Amino acid sequence: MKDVLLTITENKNIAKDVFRMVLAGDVSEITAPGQFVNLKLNGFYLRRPISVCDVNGDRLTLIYKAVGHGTEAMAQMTPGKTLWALSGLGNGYDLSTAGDAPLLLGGGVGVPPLYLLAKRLRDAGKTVTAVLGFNTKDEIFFAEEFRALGADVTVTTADGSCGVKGFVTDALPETYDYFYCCGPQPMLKAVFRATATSGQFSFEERMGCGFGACMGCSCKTVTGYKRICKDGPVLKKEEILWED
Amino acid sequence: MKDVLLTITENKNIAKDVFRMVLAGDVSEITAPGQFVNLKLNGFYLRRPISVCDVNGDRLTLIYKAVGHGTEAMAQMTPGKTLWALSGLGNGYDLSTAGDAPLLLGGGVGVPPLYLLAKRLRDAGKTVTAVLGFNTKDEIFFAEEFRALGADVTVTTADGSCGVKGFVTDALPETYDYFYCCGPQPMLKAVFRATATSGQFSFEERMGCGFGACMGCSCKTVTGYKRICKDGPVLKKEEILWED
Amino acid sequence: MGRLSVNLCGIELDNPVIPASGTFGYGYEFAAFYDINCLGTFSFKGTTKDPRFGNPTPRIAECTAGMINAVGLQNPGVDKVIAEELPKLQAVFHKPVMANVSGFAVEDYAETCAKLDKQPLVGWLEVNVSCPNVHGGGMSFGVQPDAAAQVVRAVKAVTAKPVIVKLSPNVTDIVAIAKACEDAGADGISLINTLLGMRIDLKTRKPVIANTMGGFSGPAVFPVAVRMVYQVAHAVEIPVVGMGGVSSAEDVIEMMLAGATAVEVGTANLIDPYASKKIIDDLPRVMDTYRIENLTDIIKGVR
Amino acid sequence: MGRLSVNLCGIELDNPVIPASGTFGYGYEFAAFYDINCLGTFSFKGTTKDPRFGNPTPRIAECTAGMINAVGLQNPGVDKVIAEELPKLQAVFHKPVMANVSGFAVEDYAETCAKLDKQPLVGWLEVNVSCPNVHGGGMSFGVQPDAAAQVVRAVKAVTAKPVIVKLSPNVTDIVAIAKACEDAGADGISLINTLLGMRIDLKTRKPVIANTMGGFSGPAVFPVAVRMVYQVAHAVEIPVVGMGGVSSAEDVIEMMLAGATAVEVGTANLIDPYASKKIIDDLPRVMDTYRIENLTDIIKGVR
Repeated sequence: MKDVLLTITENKNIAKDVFRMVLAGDVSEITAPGQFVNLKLNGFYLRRPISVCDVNGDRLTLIYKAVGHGTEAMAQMTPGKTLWALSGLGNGYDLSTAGDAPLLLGGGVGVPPLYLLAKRLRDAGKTVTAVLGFNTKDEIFFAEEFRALGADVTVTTADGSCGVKGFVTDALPETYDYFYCCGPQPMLKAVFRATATSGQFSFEERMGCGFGACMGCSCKTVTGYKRICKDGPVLKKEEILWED
Repeated sequence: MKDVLLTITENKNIAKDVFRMVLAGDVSEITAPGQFVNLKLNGFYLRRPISVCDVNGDRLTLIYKAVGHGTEAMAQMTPGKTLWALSGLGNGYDLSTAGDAPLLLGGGVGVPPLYLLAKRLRDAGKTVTAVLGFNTKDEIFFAEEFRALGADVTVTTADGSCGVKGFVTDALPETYDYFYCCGPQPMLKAVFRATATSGQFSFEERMGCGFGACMGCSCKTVTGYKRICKDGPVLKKEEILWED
Repeated sequence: MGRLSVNLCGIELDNPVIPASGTFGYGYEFAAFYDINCLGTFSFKGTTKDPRFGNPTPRIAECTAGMINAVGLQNPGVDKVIAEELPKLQAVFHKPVMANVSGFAVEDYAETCAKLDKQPLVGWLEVNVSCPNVHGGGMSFGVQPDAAAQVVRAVKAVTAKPVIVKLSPNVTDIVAIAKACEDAGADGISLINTLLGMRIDLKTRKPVIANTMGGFSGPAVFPVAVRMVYQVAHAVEIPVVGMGGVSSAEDVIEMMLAGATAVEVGTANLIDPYASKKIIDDLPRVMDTYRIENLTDIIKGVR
Repeated sequence: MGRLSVNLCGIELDNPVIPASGTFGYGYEFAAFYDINCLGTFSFKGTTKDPRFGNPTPRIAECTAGMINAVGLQNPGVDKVIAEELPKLQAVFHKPVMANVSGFAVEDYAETCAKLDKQPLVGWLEVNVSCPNVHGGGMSFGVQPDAAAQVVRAVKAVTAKPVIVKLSPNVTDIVAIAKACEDAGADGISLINTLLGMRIDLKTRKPVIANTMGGFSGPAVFPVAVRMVYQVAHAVEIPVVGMGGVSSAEDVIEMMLAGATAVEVGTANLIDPYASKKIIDDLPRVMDTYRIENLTDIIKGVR
């Protein structure tokens, strides 16, 4: 974990309300897919946690959706602007249990962290299958990028405007050894129920600090209380306890 | 009075901690020397009232001293940056009583508003004498600019490092018809006592709004309560009541 | 009746936006910037029985996301307000106006309100119980339920106009005070007045405010205001006017969801004289964003 | 003894900067960022008699210049804190530490403090009386002078270590509560705890915080904190630890001028994990700017 000053080199709209921001600087603290950075934005008190989509040398790629005042401000930023980022936060995905044919399940802005994961799995010689879910055609992004990694990609849309109509759980393959999942809470629950194998889930929660100090994002698990920001955001299927 | 968006065309250090900022835009609301603008600065809640040094077509010149976080932030601003300014605030100096040979008495950052006044008096065919007081040599500015207007200029420094040693009151000319004064409170009091003729004083006070709404800068005068920002900042010698 | 209109104590407002007392003078200062008839109404400068100069200067201190003021109820006194200020106000504003009243003894409030009650342009009396109670040891009327209730009863006895009591947030139990005012006959509650705050000048080592402390307001106090509006609106039956750091149309909607029937905009008017007008102009767009058909539908709409 | 050192209840601090409880864990999370031995000390996570998960999430809401939290005293309970957390703390911090204690009954406080009293690394006990008093109808101990005094007496009876009482700002008369604690034997007062605040999500129309309301902190509350520190420091004889929105070396000096002997830095640590270290590193420069030779000289130095 380190607070680093990054320089925006690209910030572009890649789908409806979705932007890709590339930043340059010391991103050496990022060691695993599924980790995140916490960005300080002028005029906003809390930092904005954004999951790592890709990291390459001194380049960091983030994909975010402009949904609130903070992300809307990010969408307005232009190359050359610098941002302070707490880098290398969270545990990230554990690749050691992936098996030979892991399945990646992503929903909306839950898709980006799976990209770096897919890359690392490919590098490890795994056969990657990805099911990427979106609300509608205009919101689809990164399907091609996953294919470029050699992954077998299925796209689903809730309104059927592209690919399989429905949710990622409506397009699960026959067989897979293990899965990795990231998306909104309802999707995580659906995947938890619909999957036969073990796997890992990445969770979202409102955070105070992002590095385990404030207990703002605690949750209960089979193995005790955990902080989403520090002990997570990735939890193993076996340890998850769904509240309500 | 109007809230206008101005663009910085110049911002340079002209003496110790003293900066000249030139802005371009609609400055039509400024009708008299001694008026001020109230600048909105990012990251600061209250606007910063700065007296008008000069106005020429669509160009506004401000001279300010970097003494606090707000003015220090202004000192860092570069040409091209835009600022919202409430323009045309305050009553300004009344030239009708100047007589033929008015005397201008300025101290430190009290000097700038007297520049536009000197210009207008010159245009009206008056013989202008100016006594400009500073703490020390490094802080002197605009003496030449006043001379360029044809004014008879005397500079005083408290430490004697340049010009007459002492305060403006140590360099008052033998005769003058009327005076206009702007500077720190102690100087105003000294001038009040040392001057034989009538004249006008420009006052400073912490302001909330700058346009007469909040009563934050009220003072007592012979003619009743006045708001420095709206009924002032210029008061006539005859109406001044010194508190304490 | 438009999408923005609300009903405050029996009087229809075109919209719920009300510039707060002490930040809008008697209106005509702002009429120099825009036609103030776009406002729901406004609450004019706090009026007392006798003329007051108020506190020594400096009266203003800057803070992060706010400011402290210690003006001290400067005003020409109710008689001069009626004789000189209201005619000027009437020339620029043609809707019922809210008369803000302060006092230092129960009788002061009654006398001042009785005089303002006779002014046809006054729609509501907003009674500020945040001033020190000179007969009660200087502690504010607004921090003692019984003292606040006394003021309300005295004022209700002399006016037929709706009486809205403006409460101080510097209390342990805001609900107890609001209920005491309701039981005493108040027609509405407005809150929050300013938080008591202080700043010190590091150079002079003196308080920035000549009076040492003052009223802290601005966006910084908004979360405290929303909390108190929520607490009071869920404890009383009478309408609540929410205020405290409101600076945007979103803030107005958040206050109404918390329980406000109308919303006062205060310090924002001092930083941007057009603030209240901008908020009103922006409301329809923000309502569309959050799928709000009519503002009346969202009052106390928090789930 | 350096320019920055101060003496808090008989214990020398290298500097007055103390990360506040709940914003600094048990120290080791921050040791990953810098050597925390540069701190005066720090107040560790609020500890209760029994383990607590705390409140449901969301527990955090953003505000202008601040945030609301409703963590709800999540902690493993005093026995686990002593068995598991303090050894980890001791491995990274080698100065006396401040133990922050909370409870829901007077006996809870006494039992927890008795256990922490036996820990040699604990220098001070900071007793947080802001929690609901389950035997007193749920109202916080900290809003009732007598209830606060009861807690102080019970704690003083079981410990020889200096007892600092942490007060809630959500009261009408902070001075009365501080004096009651002093009379009951408190060795120091720390304030302010968080202001009760609330935010509502315009999209869901639900409170942002699952618990509806929470504690508001950050730069926004600084003027209220300075005011209360000033009021209390000028009313009691025991040292005051000032906190509330402190984010810079200038803020530390303003708090000390108001009357603080030491200064806690809270929410700033969450936004920038290096905040407390940066403030300490910056103090000498700022002291020079304002011609301050030694920090002890400016305590209660406001004119």
